[in-house]
Amino acid sequence: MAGEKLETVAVAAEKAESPKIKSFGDFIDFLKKELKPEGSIATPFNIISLPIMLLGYVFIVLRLASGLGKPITNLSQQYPWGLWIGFDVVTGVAFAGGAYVLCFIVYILRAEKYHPIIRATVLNGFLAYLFYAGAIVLDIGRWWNIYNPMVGNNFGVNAVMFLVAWHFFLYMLAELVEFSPAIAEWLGARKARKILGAMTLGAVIFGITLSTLHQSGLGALMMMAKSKIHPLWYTEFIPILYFVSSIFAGLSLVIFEGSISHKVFAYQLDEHHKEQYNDILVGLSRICAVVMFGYFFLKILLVVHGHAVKYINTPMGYWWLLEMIGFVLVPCFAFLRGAQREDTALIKFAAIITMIGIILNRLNYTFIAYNWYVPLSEKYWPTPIELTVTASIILTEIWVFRWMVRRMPVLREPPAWAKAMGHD
Amino acid sequence: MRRTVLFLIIGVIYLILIAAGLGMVYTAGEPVPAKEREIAKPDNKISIAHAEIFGKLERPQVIFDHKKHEEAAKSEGCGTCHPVNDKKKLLFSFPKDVKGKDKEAVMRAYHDACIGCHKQKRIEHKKSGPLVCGDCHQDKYTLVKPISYPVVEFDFERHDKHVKKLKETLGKDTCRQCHHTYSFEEKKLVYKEKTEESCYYCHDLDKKRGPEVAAIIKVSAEKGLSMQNASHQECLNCHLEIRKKKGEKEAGPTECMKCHTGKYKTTAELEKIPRPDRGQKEKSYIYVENAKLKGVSFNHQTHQKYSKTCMACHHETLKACKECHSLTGKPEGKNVNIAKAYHDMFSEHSCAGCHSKQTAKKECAGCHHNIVAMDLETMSPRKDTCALCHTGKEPLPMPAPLSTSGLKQDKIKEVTVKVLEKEYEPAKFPHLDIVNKLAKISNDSRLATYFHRNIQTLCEGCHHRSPVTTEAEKNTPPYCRNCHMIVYDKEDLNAIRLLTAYHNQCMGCHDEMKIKKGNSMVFVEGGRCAVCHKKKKAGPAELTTVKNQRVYNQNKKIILNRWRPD
Amino acid sequence: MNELFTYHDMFSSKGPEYIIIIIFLIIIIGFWAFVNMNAKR
Amino acid sequence: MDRRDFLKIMGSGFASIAGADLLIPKRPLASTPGTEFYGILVDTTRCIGCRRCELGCAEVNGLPLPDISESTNQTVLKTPRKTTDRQYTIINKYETSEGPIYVPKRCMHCNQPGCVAACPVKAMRKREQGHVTWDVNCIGCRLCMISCPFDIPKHEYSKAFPRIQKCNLCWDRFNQGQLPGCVEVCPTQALMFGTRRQILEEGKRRIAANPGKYVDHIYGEYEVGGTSHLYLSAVPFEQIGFRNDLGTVPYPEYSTGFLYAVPFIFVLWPIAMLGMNRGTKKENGEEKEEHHGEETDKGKH
Repeated sequence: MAGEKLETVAVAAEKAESPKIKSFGDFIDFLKKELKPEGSIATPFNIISLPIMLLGYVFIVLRLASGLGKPITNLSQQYPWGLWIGFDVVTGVAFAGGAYVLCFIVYILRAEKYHPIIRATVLNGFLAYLFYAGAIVLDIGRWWNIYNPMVGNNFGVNAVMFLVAWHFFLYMLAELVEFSPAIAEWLGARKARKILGAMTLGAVIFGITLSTLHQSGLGALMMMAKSKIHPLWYTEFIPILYFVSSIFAGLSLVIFEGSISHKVFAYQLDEHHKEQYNDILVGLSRICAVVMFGYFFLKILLVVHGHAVKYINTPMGYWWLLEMIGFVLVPCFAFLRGAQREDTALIKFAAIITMIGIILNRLNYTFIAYNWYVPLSEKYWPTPIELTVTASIILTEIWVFRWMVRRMPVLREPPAWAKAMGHD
Repeated sequence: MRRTVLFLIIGVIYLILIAAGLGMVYTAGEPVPAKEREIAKPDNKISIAHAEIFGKLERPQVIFDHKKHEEAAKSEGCGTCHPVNDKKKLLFSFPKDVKGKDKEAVMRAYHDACIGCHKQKRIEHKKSGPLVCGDCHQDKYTLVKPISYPVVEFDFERHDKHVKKLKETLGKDTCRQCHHTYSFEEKKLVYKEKTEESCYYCHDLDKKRGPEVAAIIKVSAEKGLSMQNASHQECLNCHLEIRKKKGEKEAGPTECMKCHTGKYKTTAELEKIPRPDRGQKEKSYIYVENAKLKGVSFNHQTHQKYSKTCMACHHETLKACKECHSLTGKPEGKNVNIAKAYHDMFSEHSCAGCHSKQTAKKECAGCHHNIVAMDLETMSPRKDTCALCHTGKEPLPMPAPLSTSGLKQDKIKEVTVKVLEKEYEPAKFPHLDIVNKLAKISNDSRLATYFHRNIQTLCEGCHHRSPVTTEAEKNTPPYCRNCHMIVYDKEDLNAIRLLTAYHNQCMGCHDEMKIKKGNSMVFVEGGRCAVCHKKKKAGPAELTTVKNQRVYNQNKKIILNRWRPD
Repeated sequence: MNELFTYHDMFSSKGPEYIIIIIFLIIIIGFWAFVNMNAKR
Repeated sequence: MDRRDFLKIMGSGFASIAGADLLIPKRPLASTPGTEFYGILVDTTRCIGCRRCELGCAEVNGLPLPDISESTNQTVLKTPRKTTDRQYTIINKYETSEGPIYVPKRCMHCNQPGCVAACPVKAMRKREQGHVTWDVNCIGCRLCMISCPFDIPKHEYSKAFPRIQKCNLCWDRFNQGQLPGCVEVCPTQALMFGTRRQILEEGKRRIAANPGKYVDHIYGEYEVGGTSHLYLSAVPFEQIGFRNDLGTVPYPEYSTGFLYAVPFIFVLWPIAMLGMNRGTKKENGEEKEEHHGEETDKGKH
């Protein structure tokens, strides 16, 4: 991103003065202007990401044309769910959990300390949902029926999947509302900004409730795979585990994402924000540590409760221990240590480990510890195509994220007129 | 800078862990074969494991070559290893003195005995055995099943041999050589003539017996005379003595494999051998005081030919049944009344039990597998069947063998079944041949000849649920069609269709009689179906009764391909 | 099927669970102190 | 769909999200008056492994016809197979202590199917007569495959417009008053079609009538809360490829815990959070104000 580096705070300030849009025509012109890329296109990031994305889109078209089977994916009758659900959807949603946690902290508990990063997080969460919902469209076999749970003529009202679908949908709306003030400021629509700002709290509360339910709902999807998931992972309390883990999963993604975007978009940040930021990291890592500590004991408790201790001394048992110690206990204390000596590097490292741990945990439920008893020949592992598509989805999200951050007051201070209105 | 390196290193370690873990997990589903090998030929080796004491062994079991040691210690004699009891008789246990039954003691005893001797030999500069653990506890034996020798069957033939041989030297006190019983008065073994019994009665320690015998068993248990010890003592000591007196070839075997051959004589082979005579009657008229039914005349001689031991029927002692079983049951007979004693379906010792076992033989099972046997519980049993045994007169009349001459030969020569005409050529069923075959089988066996009184009895095998009498009257048993419909009965979906009736009846019989041809389970060349009905050359209008023209059309090619004659 | 005809103590794991909870509660005290401890200043 | 019932549906939809319906999750009725579950009693001791049921099934369902000539049977039956998206029923051969045993396998048609409870659009349905059927409004999420303890629903991965394929106990033939294809063609009546009540009775009768012939257990009588397919066997069922660790709890039960919690959370969370929000609010908003003030100053220079 050498390009942006040249830009100065002055530019940012100039952007902060929002455009005057009188008519629809103006809006179109404005949009045209905004859609033009800023800075040079030939940044290393673009050069790497662009081909991957394009390749990914090609594969997506292929998949829609020729169906899910080999060679597109390795899905089989044994393993109905693979990387696209296991990583894109289930894991992605867990990572998006940061949004509702921070909203709770900021809007409900009024911890103003975390206010500066709230917009970035909400935007991130929103995009995550947008694109991971998109991933569902890719993964479900009969994607042209995707709207059925919404407007179909028969609702599976007592199906977990039905709840999850609706919650995804509604939560996206909620987050859009939460984020909408930024858009309004971008468009300089003052009236709209006022109304939307007023709606924030309602949206937040609705959103948190929904998140609670569908974060755990994703876990509840696996409840009826009792005979297939290894007893070390299957308990009647999978939903609770999913919910709890989504908290620190989300936060560690916030830490990770934040630390990157604070480098990339440094020019948008004023000093006040910058000095605040370390403090924020420390606070977040403390939260992570505490939650992970609880999560760890919860896991052990449930294994004992499920009479699964006897499996510890088996290959699956070792795998479980690696997940529990290597990816929960170790980062937990890494977070603590980092928090105590305000060592952001350590915190970021811990965040990364935690994220990997979450990925493993979710994949365990979808295909690693699922049907663990089948011989190697029938096992599932993602094809290069699946990986590419996943990568391109993530990259696309990053591109959109970048585009919006550059133009809208996400990291940067909102324009003065907007501040005067208060609300958020 | 250094920290980033550190982080990198940790990261790499994590990657390795994940990779290794995934490898482990992905192969977790693979089945793990851990099977015990079995040593095909024990040849005189003994495996020392003592699972009953040690349970799971720390070191591999010891496989002990008895022959080798025997030869090594020829000069010293068996006494070197085996203890001797007060009567100067060798006890074939090892080692000599075992203090206690706990792991420590037993292990110590073995180690002392074996290694001690081996050391001794070393000192005497003689050829000697190993002293180091690994040489006896060889690792290659860890997954080897402990060697076990097949039980020796001292059948009537061997018994006969022994009697003949010993008669030459001992004359009239031959039997007392081995046979004995324990008298509580004299507190020692005594011998009474004509009361010889099998060793098992008193020395089979894990059998539960009546009060009388149980007392004796208790004694032999105290003396540690299990069947194994007792027989080894009796046989081997005797054999060794004779070997001393008369030399090798006169004497009986002392090698494990010589007796423990694992080869057993069948009743057929033993039929010619005369049964040991202790004054049992040839024929006996079994008659119980004021019993409801008439007496049964029982031919003991013929029956004892069909069992390898006396114990087969005389399960407790060699006494008559009514000694222990009375009309109302006696304590010494565990209060089993005599009716049950004779008619218990599930006992090997009762008449009914043994007879119903016979009907399970493959020759008989064909018909009998779906004829429910009659026993005491049967409500309103068929009088004529009871009367077959309960004749109430002696001598026992043996009926004439069955013959099919009485039947309308031409009428029942062959039956043509056309149920599957659509698909197959009609099946030709050689009815008469089958009847003849059955008659032959019946005539070959005494039991069958006695119970199948007339040829119509055989018809019941297939034309079930139609009593003999009706068939006897007019010589036309019902057709299958009379009861079994061609179509499904919508009212009673469990009703057997004609198709099923044929298949189950024919194949059921073939299965039970272990006839390879027309067996339902075993594949045969050219297909099981073709055994009875040849495939039609032309393709059928429709394969099954299913009406599905669309599918048929779309699959016509496949079908025709499949139905092209091969 | 045999759980229909045989008894097995479904609460057999309760004891260990309580022990774990107690351990947790004890550790959490120290942990909390650790959380609030601050290396700098 | 006119406007009114559209509203009705949306209403029910939203209500369900709000959890109104979830207080008592609807499950397939065990038996409404007049209708009873139908099923098939499979007597594995009668099956001779001729694979005619596979052929009959293929014919009535328009699937590619299998080659059931003896020579192929010998090779095909060597290794146990699973049902596929092209074969709703298959026969497996198991070498057991009682000699070879042939076992027809197909959808068990659970009394309370996991696949039905899992389906977000009611594409999987448990008919009142016991048939578990699939419908085209399916979205292909494949949760039914995950939720099925017997791995029965199969997804057509090879197709661009896939369907979920499984035995539906010949639902359409049933409505025409015909027997399922497999039952109709079975030459030894190893399959008996009837109401679950009848076939259960018959199974018990056979066990009682032939002492020692069967193991005294009807597979499917209690497994996963009872199934409409019942199996009789001469050997313990784990020897002929059945799982004996499935338990007797109907599979939908496993998700009820979560579903029950939903409405409560929907009621309690917002209330609690509103309370917190109001409670933590500073009565005099001055602090906030000046905070803003200084920020705006920053914005200026």
